[in-house]
Amino acid sequence: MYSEKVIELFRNPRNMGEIENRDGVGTVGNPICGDLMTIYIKVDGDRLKDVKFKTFGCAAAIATSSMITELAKGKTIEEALQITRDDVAEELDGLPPIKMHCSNLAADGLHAAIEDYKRKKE
Amino acid sequence: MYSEKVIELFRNPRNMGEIENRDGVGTVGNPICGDLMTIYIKVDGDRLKDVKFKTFGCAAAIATSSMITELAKGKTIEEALQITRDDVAEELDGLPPIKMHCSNLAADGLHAAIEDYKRKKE
Amino acid sequence: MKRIYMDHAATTQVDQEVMEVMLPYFTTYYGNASSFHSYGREAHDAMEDARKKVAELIGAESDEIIFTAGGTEADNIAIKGVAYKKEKGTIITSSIEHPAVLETCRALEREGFNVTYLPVDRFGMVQPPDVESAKKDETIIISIMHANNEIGTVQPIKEIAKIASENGIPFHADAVQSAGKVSIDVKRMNIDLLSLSSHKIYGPKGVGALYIKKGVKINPIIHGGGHERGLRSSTENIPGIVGFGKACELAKKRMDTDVPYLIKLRDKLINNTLDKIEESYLNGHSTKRLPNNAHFRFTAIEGESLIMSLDDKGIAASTGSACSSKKLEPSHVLMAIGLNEVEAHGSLRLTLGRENTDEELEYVLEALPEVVERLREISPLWKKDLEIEKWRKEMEKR
Amino acid sequence: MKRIYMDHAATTQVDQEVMEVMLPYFTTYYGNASSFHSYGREAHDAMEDARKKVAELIGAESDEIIFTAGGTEADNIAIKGVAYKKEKGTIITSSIEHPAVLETCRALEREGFNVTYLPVDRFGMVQPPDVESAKKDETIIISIMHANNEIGTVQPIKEIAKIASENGIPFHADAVQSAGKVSIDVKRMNIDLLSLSSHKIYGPKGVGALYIKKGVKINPIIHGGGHERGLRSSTENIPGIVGFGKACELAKKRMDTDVPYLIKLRDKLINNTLDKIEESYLNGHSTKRLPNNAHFRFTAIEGESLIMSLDDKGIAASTGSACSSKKLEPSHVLMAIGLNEVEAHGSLRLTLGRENTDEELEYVLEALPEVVERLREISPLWKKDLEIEKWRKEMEKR
Ligand SMILES: Cc1ncc(COP(=O)(O)O)c(C=O)c1O
Ligand SMILES: Cc1ncc(COP(=O)(O)O)c(C=O)c1O
Repeated sequence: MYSEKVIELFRNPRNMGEIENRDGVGTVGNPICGDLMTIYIKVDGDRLKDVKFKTFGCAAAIATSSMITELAKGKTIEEALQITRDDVAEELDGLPPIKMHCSNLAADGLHAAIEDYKRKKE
Repeated sequence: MYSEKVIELFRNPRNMGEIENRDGVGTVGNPICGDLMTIYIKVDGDRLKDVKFKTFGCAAAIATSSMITELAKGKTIEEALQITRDDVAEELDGLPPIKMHCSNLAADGLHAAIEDYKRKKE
Repeated sequence: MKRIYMDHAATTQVDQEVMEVMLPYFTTYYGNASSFHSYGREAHDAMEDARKKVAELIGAESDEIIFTAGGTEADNIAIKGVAYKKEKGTIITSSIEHPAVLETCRALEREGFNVTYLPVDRFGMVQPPDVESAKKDETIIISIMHANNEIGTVQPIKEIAKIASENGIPFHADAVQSAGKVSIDVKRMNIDLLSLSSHKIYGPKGVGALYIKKGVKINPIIHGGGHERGLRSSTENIPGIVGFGKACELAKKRMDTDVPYLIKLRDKLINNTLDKIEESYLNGHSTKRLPNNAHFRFTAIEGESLIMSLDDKGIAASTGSACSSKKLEPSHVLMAIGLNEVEAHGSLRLTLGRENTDEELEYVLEALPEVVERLREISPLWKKDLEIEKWRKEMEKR
Repeated sequence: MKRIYMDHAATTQVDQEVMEVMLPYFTTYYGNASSFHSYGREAHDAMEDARKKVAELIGAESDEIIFTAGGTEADNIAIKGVAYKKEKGTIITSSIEHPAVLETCRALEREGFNVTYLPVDRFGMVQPPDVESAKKDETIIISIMHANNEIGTVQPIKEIAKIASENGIPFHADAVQSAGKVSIDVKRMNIDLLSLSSHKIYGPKGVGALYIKKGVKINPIIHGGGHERGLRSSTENIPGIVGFGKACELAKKRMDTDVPYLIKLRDKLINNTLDKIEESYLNGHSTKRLPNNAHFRFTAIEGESLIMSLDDKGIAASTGSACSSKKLEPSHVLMAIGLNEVEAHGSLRLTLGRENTDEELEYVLEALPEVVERLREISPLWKKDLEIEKWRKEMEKR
């Protein structure tokens, strides 16, 4: 049911872990539904210098988390805010329909981390 | 479903055919139900010297017809009238329950032939 | 003794190629198709591949096929599925359907649905105008079999389906006997629901399928884990499904050679039998009949003893005689085409298969007249016996 | 990669001896059991022989067994069969039944029947006094599974059946998971209806059986040719039935060696896992559990990714996590024993089979802690991350 890419990223997720001196953190999902993601960002100027994640959830949740960190890293904050759930799913060669809405939260997590960063900066 | 004996008598029925100068004939059954038997008897004194049959019907009907002729042949009329459907079924090592009442008419056929003989003699 | 199987309408031998693809799914790829691990995925993928093959045989899409435990279940799900969804209304069917349809309709009658059983002509044909005039506003489904399992008559289901579709009524066809022998294209033919059974087309027993056109809504009759889109719960019978898929693929592939071959054998069987045996008749339609079906009746003999006698000669055949049925009633199909009981009792069905040879046919054409003659010799209904003539007269009057 | 199958509660490999007896019925003795000829008799006799073997496994008489297409259908026929016969009334069942029972009950609720779903304690046990107080005059059937398919808890069905019998209420037990692993004697245990499934006991998929005690009256749910005493029409799946019969025979014969062997493996698996992995817990009952069932939960990880990771290491296992279910809801069984959703998501079921070796077990005991550790490293719920603690607290309050 999962694409090769999902499985590969599930097996070897990139950018897994916390960022110690992060500039923003966003947590989305609900463990009651089986998915909880935390995205950490480190900002340099208006660019995301580093993006990491921690995820409780299914293979799709882990793979999307990993994918968002790769997609966002190096992008400007403006660019990062453009990344959608669909972009993530597309980059993963698709997700099972049933997983599209529950485990595909990583874009929201990134956006929440950026919000957090913006709030702190104010 | 049929006993060996039923199958054997169905394959090689004894006493099949008509008796030309018979003393009695009995027809029982109903072709609508798929069974019709005619039993012919030749009487010598008070004994059944010959008993023959013709049957339209299933294997059970043919085997029971054949069996009644064997059971009755050589018996006195009194003895022959004692032969029941159950005797026939028993001699055949049993009949499938569903066939007990529809195809096991041979005893009735014999009795009808004896009635016919008695009627004619009167 | 060499045996000759001419009862292919009852069931068929599993094809060697079907066996080969099936076997690994019992002991190597034995996973449950719902499982997440590799065993589960293997099972799931094999099932979806089979689903595609079944769909291709009838011109459907894969996701319009659900697997069932056989033709009977497919018929039940189709008709009860629609009925329970609609909750009330009238069902139109024919009087010569398979018991899987007829008894389902009778059960629904007991539950308060109305059922119209259309008559057939003496060849076993449903008349499309009868369907036209039977349909009402409350009609919830029309179910007419594609080909009859006894006398082999092939129905004008395209015309009937057209009437149904023009009136917005779902049309169900029981294609258990026709699949692989008469070409089917559910889209072109406007069919909404169609039943198939694996064991009639050289696949394993205990598997079937129901085609449900996209958009047609039905309720399940078996509840459980939600398999087959909730319409037929239970751990999927993967080896059976894989075998069925292969059987469908082969049926499609071989149809162009199988059908003319079967027709040649069938026609030889019919013509020679009618020629050789006096007072023998063909039941069913002379041309609109299944390529593999020959259905006779012989005066003055009874079918069970006929097929038992053929069995003694190694020939496997079937009859519509009451004596061979659990209910001791003559075939409802033969009665519906206007035969009387005695005629129905004297019926014989020989149904051919792709493995039957001309040599086998020759043997049957030798054996059959002998057997008929012998039983007529035993029979009090055959000719000479005048005392019995009264029975025959009575019968003929009915 | 070598694969280790530890998902025997989902399905099992067909036994080699079962294969051998089954095979000839596909291609040699392929007749329809209803046919009169020799092919038909072979099929019929084989089926009756299998029926005897199924009966013997559970202490029933042959004529109290009907064959079905699986456990789901057996459950459906049992419960709907009684319900439709009685027409109205209340059904008592438990909240941890298999969906084959639960969804059947829900369907009957929609049709106007009442259903009482009994709670279970934290080990998954139904309390006989609860049955006693739930029963009413209108109770038409009590259906309690013999052993649970997820957590393996074995229910006190003898006590429950006694209550049912004393009150003249038919008692149905779903014994799909227990058959061959826990001894069953329907007579001694006062059981009126009992469901079995072949593919859980090394038989083929797509076959099951329902035991119906003499005198218990039920209505069919599939209508047709009147097979299986009219209770389950359709051409019988002879190879499947023959295989199932053999599987029952083997289950009975091997129980004395299989059960202690499975218990030894299971206990080693349970003890070592609980020892090696911190914050790991056993679900279900410590002693009243299936010989082959080990069911764990691990804090802070999610089941689907756990079984996917195990699958990567060649280990086939199962979980009650929502993420692995079609409905995206956590296992109703785990919720019923009082776990919260997060705990339910972290569950793992390993179910052993007679072909599992100690070597395989050692491998699993190596792999499992590694996998759990890796997923916990990725998990924001595991220990260090204080920002997440609020979620855990919230969860624990529920
Ligand atoms: C026309 C027709 N419909 C339905 C069925 C039932 O199929 P199955 O035996 O697979 O349940 C049969 C054969 O038995 C049939 O010939
Ligand atoms: C307890 C229980 N009941 C019923 C079933 C249904 O059996 P089947 O899959 O054969 O329909 C299963 C297994 O799926 C089960 O574990």
